[in-house]
Amino acid sequence: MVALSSLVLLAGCGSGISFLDPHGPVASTQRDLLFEVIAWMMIVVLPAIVLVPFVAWRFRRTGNNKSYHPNWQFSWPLEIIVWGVPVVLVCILATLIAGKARSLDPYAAIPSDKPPLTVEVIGLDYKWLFVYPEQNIASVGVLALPVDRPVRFRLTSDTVMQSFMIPALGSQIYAMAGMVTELNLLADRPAVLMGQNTQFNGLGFQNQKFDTLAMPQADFDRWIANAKQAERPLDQDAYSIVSEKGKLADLRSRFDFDPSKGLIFSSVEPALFATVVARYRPEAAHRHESDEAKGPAHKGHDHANH
Amino acid sequence: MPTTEGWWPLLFGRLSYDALPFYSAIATAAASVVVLGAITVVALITYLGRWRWLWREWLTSLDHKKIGIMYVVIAMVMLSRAVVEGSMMRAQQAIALDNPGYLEPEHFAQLFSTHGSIMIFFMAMPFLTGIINFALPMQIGAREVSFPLLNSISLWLTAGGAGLMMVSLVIGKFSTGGWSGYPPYTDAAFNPGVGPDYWIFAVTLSSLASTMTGINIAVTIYKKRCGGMSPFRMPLFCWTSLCTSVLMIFALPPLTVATGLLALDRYVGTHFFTNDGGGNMMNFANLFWLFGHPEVYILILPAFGVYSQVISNFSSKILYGYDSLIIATMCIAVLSFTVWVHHFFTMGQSADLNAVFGIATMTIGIPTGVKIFDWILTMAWGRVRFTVPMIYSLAFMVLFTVGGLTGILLANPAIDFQVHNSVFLVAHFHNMLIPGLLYGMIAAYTYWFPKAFGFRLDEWWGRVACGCWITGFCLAFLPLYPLGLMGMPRRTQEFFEPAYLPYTIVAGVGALFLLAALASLVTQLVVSIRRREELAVPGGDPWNGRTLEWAIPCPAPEYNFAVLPIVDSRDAFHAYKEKGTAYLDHRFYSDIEMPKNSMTGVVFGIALAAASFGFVWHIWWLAVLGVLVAIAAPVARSFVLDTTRIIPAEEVRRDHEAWLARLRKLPPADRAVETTPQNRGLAEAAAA
Amino acid sequence: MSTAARNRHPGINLGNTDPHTHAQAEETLFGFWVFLMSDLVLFALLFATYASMIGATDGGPGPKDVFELSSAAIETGVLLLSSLTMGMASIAMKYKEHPTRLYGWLGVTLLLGLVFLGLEAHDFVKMASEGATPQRSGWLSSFYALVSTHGLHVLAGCIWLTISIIQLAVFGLRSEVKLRIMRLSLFWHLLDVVWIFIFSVVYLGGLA
Amino acid sequence: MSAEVEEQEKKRELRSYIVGFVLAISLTALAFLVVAADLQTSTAYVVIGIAALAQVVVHFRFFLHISWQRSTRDDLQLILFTTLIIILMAGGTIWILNNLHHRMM
Repeated sequence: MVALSSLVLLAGCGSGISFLDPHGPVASTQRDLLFEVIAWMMIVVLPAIVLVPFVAWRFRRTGNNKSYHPNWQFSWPLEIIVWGVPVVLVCILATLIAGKARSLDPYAAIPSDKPPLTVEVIGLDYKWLFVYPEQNIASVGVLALPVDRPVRFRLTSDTVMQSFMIPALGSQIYAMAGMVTELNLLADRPAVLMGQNTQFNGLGFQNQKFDTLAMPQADFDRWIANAKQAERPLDQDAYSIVSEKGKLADLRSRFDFDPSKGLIFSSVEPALFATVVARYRPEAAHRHESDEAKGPAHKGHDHANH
Repeated sequence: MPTTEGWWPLLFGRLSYDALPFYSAIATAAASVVVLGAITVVALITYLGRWRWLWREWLTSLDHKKIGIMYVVIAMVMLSRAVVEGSMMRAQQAIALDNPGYLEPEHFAQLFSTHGSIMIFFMAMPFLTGIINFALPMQIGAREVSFPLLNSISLWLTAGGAGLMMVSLVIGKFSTGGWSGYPPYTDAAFNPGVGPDYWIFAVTLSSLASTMTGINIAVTIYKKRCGGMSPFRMPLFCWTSLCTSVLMIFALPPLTVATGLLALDRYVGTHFFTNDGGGNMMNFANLFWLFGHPEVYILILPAFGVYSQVISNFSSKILYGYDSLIIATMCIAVLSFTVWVHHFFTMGQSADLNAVFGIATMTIGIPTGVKIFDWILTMAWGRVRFTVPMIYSLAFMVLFTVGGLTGILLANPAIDFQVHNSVFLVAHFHNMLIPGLLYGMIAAYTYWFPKAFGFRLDEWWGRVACGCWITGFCLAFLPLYPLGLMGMPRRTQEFFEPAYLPYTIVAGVGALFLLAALASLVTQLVVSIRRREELAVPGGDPWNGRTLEWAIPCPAPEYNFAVLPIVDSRDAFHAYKEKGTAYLDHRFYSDIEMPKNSMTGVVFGIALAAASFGFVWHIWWLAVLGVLVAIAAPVARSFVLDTTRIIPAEEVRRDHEAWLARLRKLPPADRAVETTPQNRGLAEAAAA
Repeated sequence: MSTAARNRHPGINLGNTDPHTHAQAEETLFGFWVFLMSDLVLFALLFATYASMIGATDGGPGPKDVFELSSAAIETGVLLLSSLTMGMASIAMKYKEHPTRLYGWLGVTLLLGLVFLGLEAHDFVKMASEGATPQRSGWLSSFYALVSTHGLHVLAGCIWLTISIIQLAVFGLRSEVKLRIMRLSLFWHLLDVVWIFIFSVVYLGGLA
Repeated sequence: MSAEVEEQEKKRELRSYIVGFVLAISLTALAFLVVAADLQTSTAYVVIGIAALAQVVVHFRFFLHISWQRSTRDDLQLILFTTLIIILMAGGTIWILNNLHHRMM
């Protein structure tokens, strides 16, 4: 209880690491949902927590109580309350789940008048590689996003299963080799946000973090322009170096960069993401090409309706 | 070292000097403790000249009570190891802000894998199996379980698995893939070492053992109840044991399939869960949690049964809402098969699918909530005695409610997207398993200890242990809730957010209390053994009990009941005492047929453990030999027809009448002196 | 008669011909039946795994490339026939027919079981020689896992049959031996039930 | 138990096995013939499925002697419960993995 009530205090500290201090609509809905469910649950949790010590003490053996009914074992009215209240409560909570399920589906596009920015995410051992296909740049250890514009992540892994998460923006989702998962997020104000992998994937797991830079569109455009000047193409050779097992900092021996600003590539080998997926599932290559042809915006809705 | 060519690989497979744990001082120390411990035990038994006694009275015994006690011994030993490991991890995280701490990343990863695997498969499962084995046949008025030999085989398979876990500490490294061992991380492509193999074989041995235990217990309950013991007269512990055993029967096969297919991937090169070749790792998650979720209820239901017994007993009152509790238990058992997806809401399936499983998950909250309130109503209008098992039960009810709240939060897919894989999840399942399972098992241990050994456990040290478990749990795990909400992932050896630090320090202090709790339990046992004369309860009924197991002497005779009881109500022993018919001379005694000892179980368990060791290290002759011996043992046994022995009626009469004569000289103990040496096991109600 | 009518269990009941063994059978056979149900769940999951991997051929051979309808049909016939002979053995045991009959039926069942295993082994070798090994693709892995798990069960049944025949010779028709044969026949019939799903889902489903 | 009653019971049990065998072999043959005849795939699936389920019932009824009339026994409940679990587990697995397959492969 103490722990839970201290939640409210938490919202202030550790800015940018948690959905308790949300920086986007997904995380803020999730936070509201968290508090709403906690509030509803108090209907049964509080009575239980209060009644246990109260009843035990009130009916203690050494107490001066004359009301001893050793054979009292059933009462319909009490039984109806005991079953009825949780049933009603679960019905209410079920509507909460059902109501929010589709809009909070990671695959569901976030409603906005701006077209979504696509970022392709490749999970590597102890770092994430971000490819911006429209801008034709890539980065490791840093993810720049424009504020107020939906971002559509397409994720895969070039190693074991990982879980991609930016808590302050919203949901996490697994990235697996030979498969493509999707995640839609939106940052609503500029900030530096913590991003990470939450699925243990080896001895450098704790270092698989990145800074998410949510910035105004103009700054984002400038960041892209800067990136393009890095003169460091992400070709097959560079990719094979990046995808070696190791932490981001270990790459400093191979590339010249400041780990706190991330490793930026000025151009990307065409269809790198599709190549990585197809490495594990050759037949998948065609499917994703045809998906692309259909148009990305479509996809989220399609699947939400399955 | 000739490790890759010549005769060495034929004889020793992949074993080599490198397999010894000299890579880290801490690992070396841990291995030394295991080796020294084993040597000490062997030396002690040899010194005392107790090998023959041990073999005849215990290891080969088919007595359900002794098998139950041996299970609990395994559980206690493994509990000690796993609590120490857990504390090491908490200590690591308490200092891990921008600091690699004192544990190597690999060692830390091994620790969370062994801690989880041991706690689930070699602490919780043996503990509850032991308690059920011990108490259940007596509660239903039976002399033995349906299949005593199978029972011994299950015990020795579990012991073999536990032994394999201990060996992994000394020879080679254990898996770093966590207790759930998700591929592809645990596939040969990413983890070619022996670690995942240790995990696979230890878990599979435990899985097979539990399946057989489930069959045995379910059949015992179906077919071995005494006269008049209709299903709706069984104590609630029997009902929860029945549901647990049904879950074991049906939920363990998915685990066997999952570990079996993973083993094929690793040994044969198939593509079930690999990244390439058409493998599908998502099926592993699916299979594992098909087992994993019912498993949660396998663990918790027996504890629910214990709480039902304890709360009713120490409130001196009949259980409130007996039928309601049974219905709730059955609902939980069936629903537990319909919720497994909530362990991987974040894998990418559709929102509708997640919603269905989220709602199903919350539905389990209903019967669970009902149980809590039924227990509260059991205390109401009773006379509550705050003995050690009762204090555990009270702490359980409060803390479990908090765990229930966080469980409902996790059941909501949208919230789970945030806290999945975080320490919030770690806090939640420890919240269910420590106050839920562990408190229940320790309460059961305290409650039934006199029935097993004839004397009560020391009350004061019991309270100290209880206080430490409660304080330790609250300090060590409640802080993980806010930490998880703040985005701290589980299994992290180091972190970089200063905001986490205060919480991890509190959790580290909590771990110290948990260590103290463990030490108190050991002290309690030692103190109690020293004071055994004072604490003896030869009357057999130290707690003014209500169910049949209290109607017989402490410790219980091999055949439990001199004459099989016939019951005509729930809480049968309580009814006897009310009527004054609790301790009657029987007119007729008959010969009792009991199973003879058998070494089949020992041979079977050791052979399969050896085979597993052979598989892990690619020592193929050992693997094949072990499997062959394991097949041959039961086959050979099937040629033995003389498997039972007769205890003559006259001997039964003599022992029973001697006990009754002693009993009548005992002073009846008022409940006010229940925890003092004046309690000799004859309750005032019966004496009146 | 009334207890015999009440205590019935799957398979042959000995109620009228051997009431003593019948009474013992109740508990033992119920336990074995529970085990069989647990085993069925194991098979169900192998089936589910197979079903989820039907498309996972990874560019390798598929069902139509490697399965032959005729060999599946022969295997099915052999196994079905062995179920019948096992039933005949149970009846011979129950009605205490001449011992050679019981030996005969058990022997024929064992022979049919071995023939089945031989045919299956032949199929596997042939498939493997065409490159359809368990290592080739996820689909083939799941095929071999499912079908050879069934095969291993049949093998266990054959070993059990052999031991039963030996025990009949050594001990005669004692209760213990009878109970084992009764359980064996349940085991054997249930393996046939599993095979129905294997030929329907794997072979016919793959070739249809 | 008189020899006559015993003889009757024996005949009944023999007949049960023979009937079961004939039914089973016919259902098997039907399923194989459908595939051999190269019927339309979906039709073939339906026929194979129905034949398989019917044959399972035949095996349980005639070889394992399970029937509705004696439903006081624990065995039938056990079979039905197992069926429920199998449907939940196998059905759930196929549902979930298909859904995942569609969404990410």
